[in-house]
Amino acid sequence: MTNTYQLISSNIQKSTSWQQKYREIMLLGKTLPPLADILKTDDALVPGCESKVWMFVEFDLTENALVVIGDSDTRIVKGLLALILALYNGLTPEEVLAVNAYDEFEKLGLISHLSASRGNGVKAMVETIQTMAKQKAL
Amino acid sequence: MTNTYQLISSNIQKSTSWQQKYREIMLLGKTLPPLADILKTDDALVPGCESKVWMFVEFDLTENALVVIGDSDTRIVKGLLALILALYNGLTPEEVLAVNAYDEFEKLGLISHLSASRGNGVKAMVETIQTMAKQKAL
Amino acid sequence: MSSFDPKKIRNDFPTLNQTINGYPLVYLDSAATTQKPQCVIDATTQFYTSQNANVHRGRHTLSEQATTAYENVRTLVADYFKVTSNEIVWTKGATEAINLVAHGLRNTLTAADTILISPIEHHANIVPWQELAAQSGATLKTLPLNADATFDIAQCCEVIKRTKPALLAITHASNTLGNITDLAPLIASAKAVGALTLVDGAQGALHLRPDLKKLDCDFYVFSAHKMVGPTGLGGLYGRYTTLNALSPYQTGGEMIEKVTLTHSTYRNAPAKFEAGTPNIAGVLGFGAALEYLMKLDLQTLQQYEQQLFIYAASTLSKIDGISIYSNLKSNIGTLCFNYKNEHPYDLSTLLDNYGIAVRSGHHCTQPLMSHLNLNGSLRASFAFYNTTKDVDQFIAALKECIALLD
Amino acid sequence: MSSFDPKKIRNDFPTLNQTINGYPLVYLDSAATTQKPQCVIDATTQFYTSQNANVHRGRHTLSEQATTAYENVRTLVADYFKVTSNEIVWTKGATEAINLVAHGLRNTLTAADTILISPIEHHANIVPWQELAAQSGATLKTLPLNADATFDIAQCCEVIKRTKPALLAITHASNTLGNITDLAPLIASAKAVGALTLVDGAQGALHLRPDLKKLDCDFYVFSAHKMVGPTGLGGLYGRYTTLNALSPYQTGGEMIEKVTLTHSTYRNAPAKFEAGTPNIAGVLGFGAALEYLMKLDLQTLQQYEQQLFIYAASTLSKIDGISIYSNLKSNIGTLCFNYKNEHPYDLSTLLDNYGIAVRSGHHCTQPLMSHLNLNGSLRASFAFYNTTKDVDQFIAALKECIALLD
Ligand SMILES: Cc1ncc(COP(=O)(O)O)c(C=O)c1O
Ligand SMILES: Cc1ncc(COP(=O)(O)O)c(C=O)c1O
Repeated sequence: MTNTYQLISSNIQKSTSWQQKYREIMLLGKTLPPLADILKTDDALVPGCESKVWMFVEFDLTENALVVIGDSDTRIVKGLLALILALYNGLTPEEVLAVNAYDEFEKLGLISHLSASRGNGVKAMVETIQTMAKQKAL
Repeated sequence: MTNTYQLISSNIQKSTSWQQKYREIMLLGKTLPPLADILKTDDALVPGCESKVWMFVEFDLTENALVVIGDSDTRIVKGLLALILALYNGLTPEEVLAVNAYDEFEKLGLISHLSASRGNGVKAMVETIQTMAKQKAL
Repeated sequence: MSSFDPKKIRNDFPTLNQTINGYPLVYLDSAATTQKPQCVIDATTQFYTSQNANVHRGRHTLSEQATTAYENVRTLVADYFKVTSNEIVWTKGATEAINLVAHGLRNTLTAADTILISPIEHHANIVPWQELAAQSGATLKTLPLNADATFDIAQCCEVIKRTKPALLAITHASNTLGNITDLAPLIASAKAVGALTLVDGAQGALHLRPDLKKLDCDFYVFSAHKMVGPTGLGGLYGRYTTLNALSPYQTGGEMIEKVTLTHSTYRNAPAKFEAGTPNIAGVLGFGAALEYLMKLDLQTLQQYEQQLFIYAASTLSKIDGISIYSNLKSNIGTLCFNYKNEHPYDLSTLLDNYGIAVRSGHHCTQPLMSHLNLNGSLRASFAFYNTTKDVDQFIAALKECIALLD
Repeated sequence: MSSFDPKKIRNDFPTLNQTINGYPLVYLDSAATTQKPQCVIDATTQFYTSQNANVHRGRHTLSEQATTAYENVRTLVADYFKVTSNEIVWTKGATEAINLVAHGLRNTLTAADTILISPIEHHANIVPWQELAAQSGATLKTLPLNADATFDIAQCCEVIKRTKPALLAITHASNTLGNITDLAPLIASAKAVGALTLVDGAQGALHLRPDLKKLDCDFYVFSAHKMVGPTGLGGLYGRYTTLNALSPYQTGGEMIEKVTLTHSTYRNAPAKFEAGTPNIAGVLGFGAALEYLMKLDLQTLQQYEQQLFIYAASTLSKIDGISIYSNLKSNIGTLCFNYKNEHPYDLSTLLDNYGIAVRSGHHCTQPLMSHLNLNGSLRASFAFYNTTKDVDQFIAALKECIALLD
């Protein structure tokens, strides 16, 4: 887990109301640099989501580190994506496998956003990251 | 209602057990003359019944009286047909309309045999008789 | 609000009496599925507890009782719609009912024929006709639509007259907007050119309780779960001779008269279209739902729903930045709206945290969304068990959500 | 009888605890539909009382909870059959599941192809293939059958090898006779000639609880109501790539990816085959049914059912004049029989007066009846909630009925 994530996570956990928590998440989304329009291709789109979610998950081979970028046209999903990025970006495959996004979302009281039915792309991103890490860690 | 029917009906009502009642009904079926094979045509067959039921319902125009004949390959349905015959045969259209087979079957504790789901042909016979009587009574 | 007592009504619906995320539930998603009164739940329990048996052809008492009860509900539906019971076919929902008709016309339509639909239809009343067109070679066309997604009825009638479709398939009310279609002139025009008419009553059946003989359409489809009844059940009304003329849809037990290994003959409608063991518990539950609804006077009910809708629409429209897409003049009680350029996903997620159940998205009406130039919208859909208190809580929560976003 | 406690089991099934016509109910019609344990009834009530919402795409809490619960049951079915959850499609029953496959193959089969079925099939596994043959031009053929309606498996394999069918559709167990089909060699032979295989599991799914990966068929269909679950629900297992390759069946909401007025694109299986609002309450009830069944050890259960069946068969066969048509050596627990030349209608009617629920008729297997030269038969079908006391009451009543007739 990155230091950025630790900071963000403790910030969210300090929220005294769900309103404040969502405000934090949406602010977090605003800090996420928008994807260049040229990258917002249909191929990068997570299918079947109500919100539009574009994502790229790669491993930087020279650094042996995960590179995730993503964007969304909704504020809440974008904030959640930023959370995922903070959680995983720059980690090695082994480190990725050691981090359970479900546990983290549970701690933050956001687990419902990772449920299958939400279809908001966040779960898809987590699963893509985990699958890729498993392959690379072999 | 015919005298024959009165007799039959009081006989059945005197049954002290359902077993005896069914015995009476099956005996009644045995008294019903079997239809000649030549009359057992597909046209005369009531469709959709588990038991085979053949029936003919006509009005004798000179006598202004109902003529019903029928047969079945089961004992119980045949007995019930005999009951219907005794109930309606020889009546004028007006008399037919005054006789409610449902009430009679209710009195005899046989009403379930006239339920739609039985699909045993007895209900179909009663309805054909009533429809025809209505037309003739006009 | 008139003789109708919403408090008493609410007590009949156990689901409404709960808190969601610490707030009392405000259920504004009845267009997706309605809540169920206790009597419906009880009827289902009662069936499984003491009556459970398969229907038709069973000789034993349980089976006979189940069959009688099951067929009685067919009569009840027929009463509700003022038609006869052999014109009612059970399906698993409105979607299946439309598919049944579309499939049943495959051997009737040819490349010379046109199928006419409207651009506001639910996907369930679009895609089956695309399939039928693809299979039969027929052409699929759409009625014209005003910019605000209402119909210019005179113009539509003109198009029907000109197009001479083999079939007009149109919704009784829009599931996204709530707009009620002025069906009478459209059906009359369709009949004048010899077209069959199918009305998608998924939304209309509850709120408008139509007299189908008066409406004079050939087919009308509905879903029990949108009529305070159980899930997994719906139906098709079909004018008897037209219905019976359709090719069979599913094949199997109960719908056949005689089967040999080389050939089968089918029974007449409705049996012809009801292959396999039906949703018996669903039908009995729906019977209770219909009895419940028929005890409510239609006029009083509609008056109540209209008053509630007008109240909701007027308070909603007072919020700065809200755009409402619904036709407020002729509506079953559904508000389709957005706030400024905010994504409906964000608003519905935040509203949920206040216990407000609304829906966001395209509502299975993508062509309508394209027409309105929207990616999606929020939808608050009301039913007779909602109250002005629901409206007030919804509006208050919406204002707070907006404050969170601004 | 082993560690299995039938008394405790019976208490789970409220329907069994009632009198019919003054006699305690003896329910021997489980092949038509099984009774439901209390937990299934409770799950349904629970859903309608507190959870009721539509599934998928809903943002609000109720909808999300309903969706999660609904999808969990898909996983549960997959566990029951040892397959993966995206290989399970919800349908309204086994009949619809067979129709779905038959329909999905319309564009695949040609006049050069053969569909192979057996003469013992339920009409649901005959008529859809007749339709598919009629539509595609394919030829429908049947496996050979011994005089007693059992299969000569070696001979059947020979026929499969020779016929090279595109599809073999066959039942796991006969609903009329209870005979279990020795599927392994048939499926192996079919695979060897590149045939697809569909197994009608309407009767087998409960009593045989197959491991479908081991069985290695391409499709397997089942009905929830015959597996102590709710009515109006069934399912199709399909090997994923084969399943996904089928043409869509019904079209409408949820099964599409994108709709324009001119064109639609479909999602992947299972969504592709699930148009419209599903039977949500039915699925949740079925979840409870599967949990109930999976708590029962399969071996113990089958042992109990077999002992009961052997007891019933041996007492029944001791009655003079009884002809039994079932294969007693490999049977799920169904006795098909007649008494002398008596019409089964008479006997089932009289038995009903003793509270005994058996079925009479052709049991939707007219070709099998022709093969056996019968107009109909009586059928007593057992399940694990029946007891030797049921058997004794049934036999005693049957003797009395015979006395009444003789
Ligand atoms: C062997 C067999 N196949 C198919 C079916 C059809 O099942 P359902 O009526 O539940 O669709 C049955 C049920 O009677 C059956 O026993
Ligand atoms: C207008 C309309 N048509 C058809 C349908 C499909 O109904 P079901 O999903 O119950 O089959 C719906 C339900 O969303 C609807 O609102």
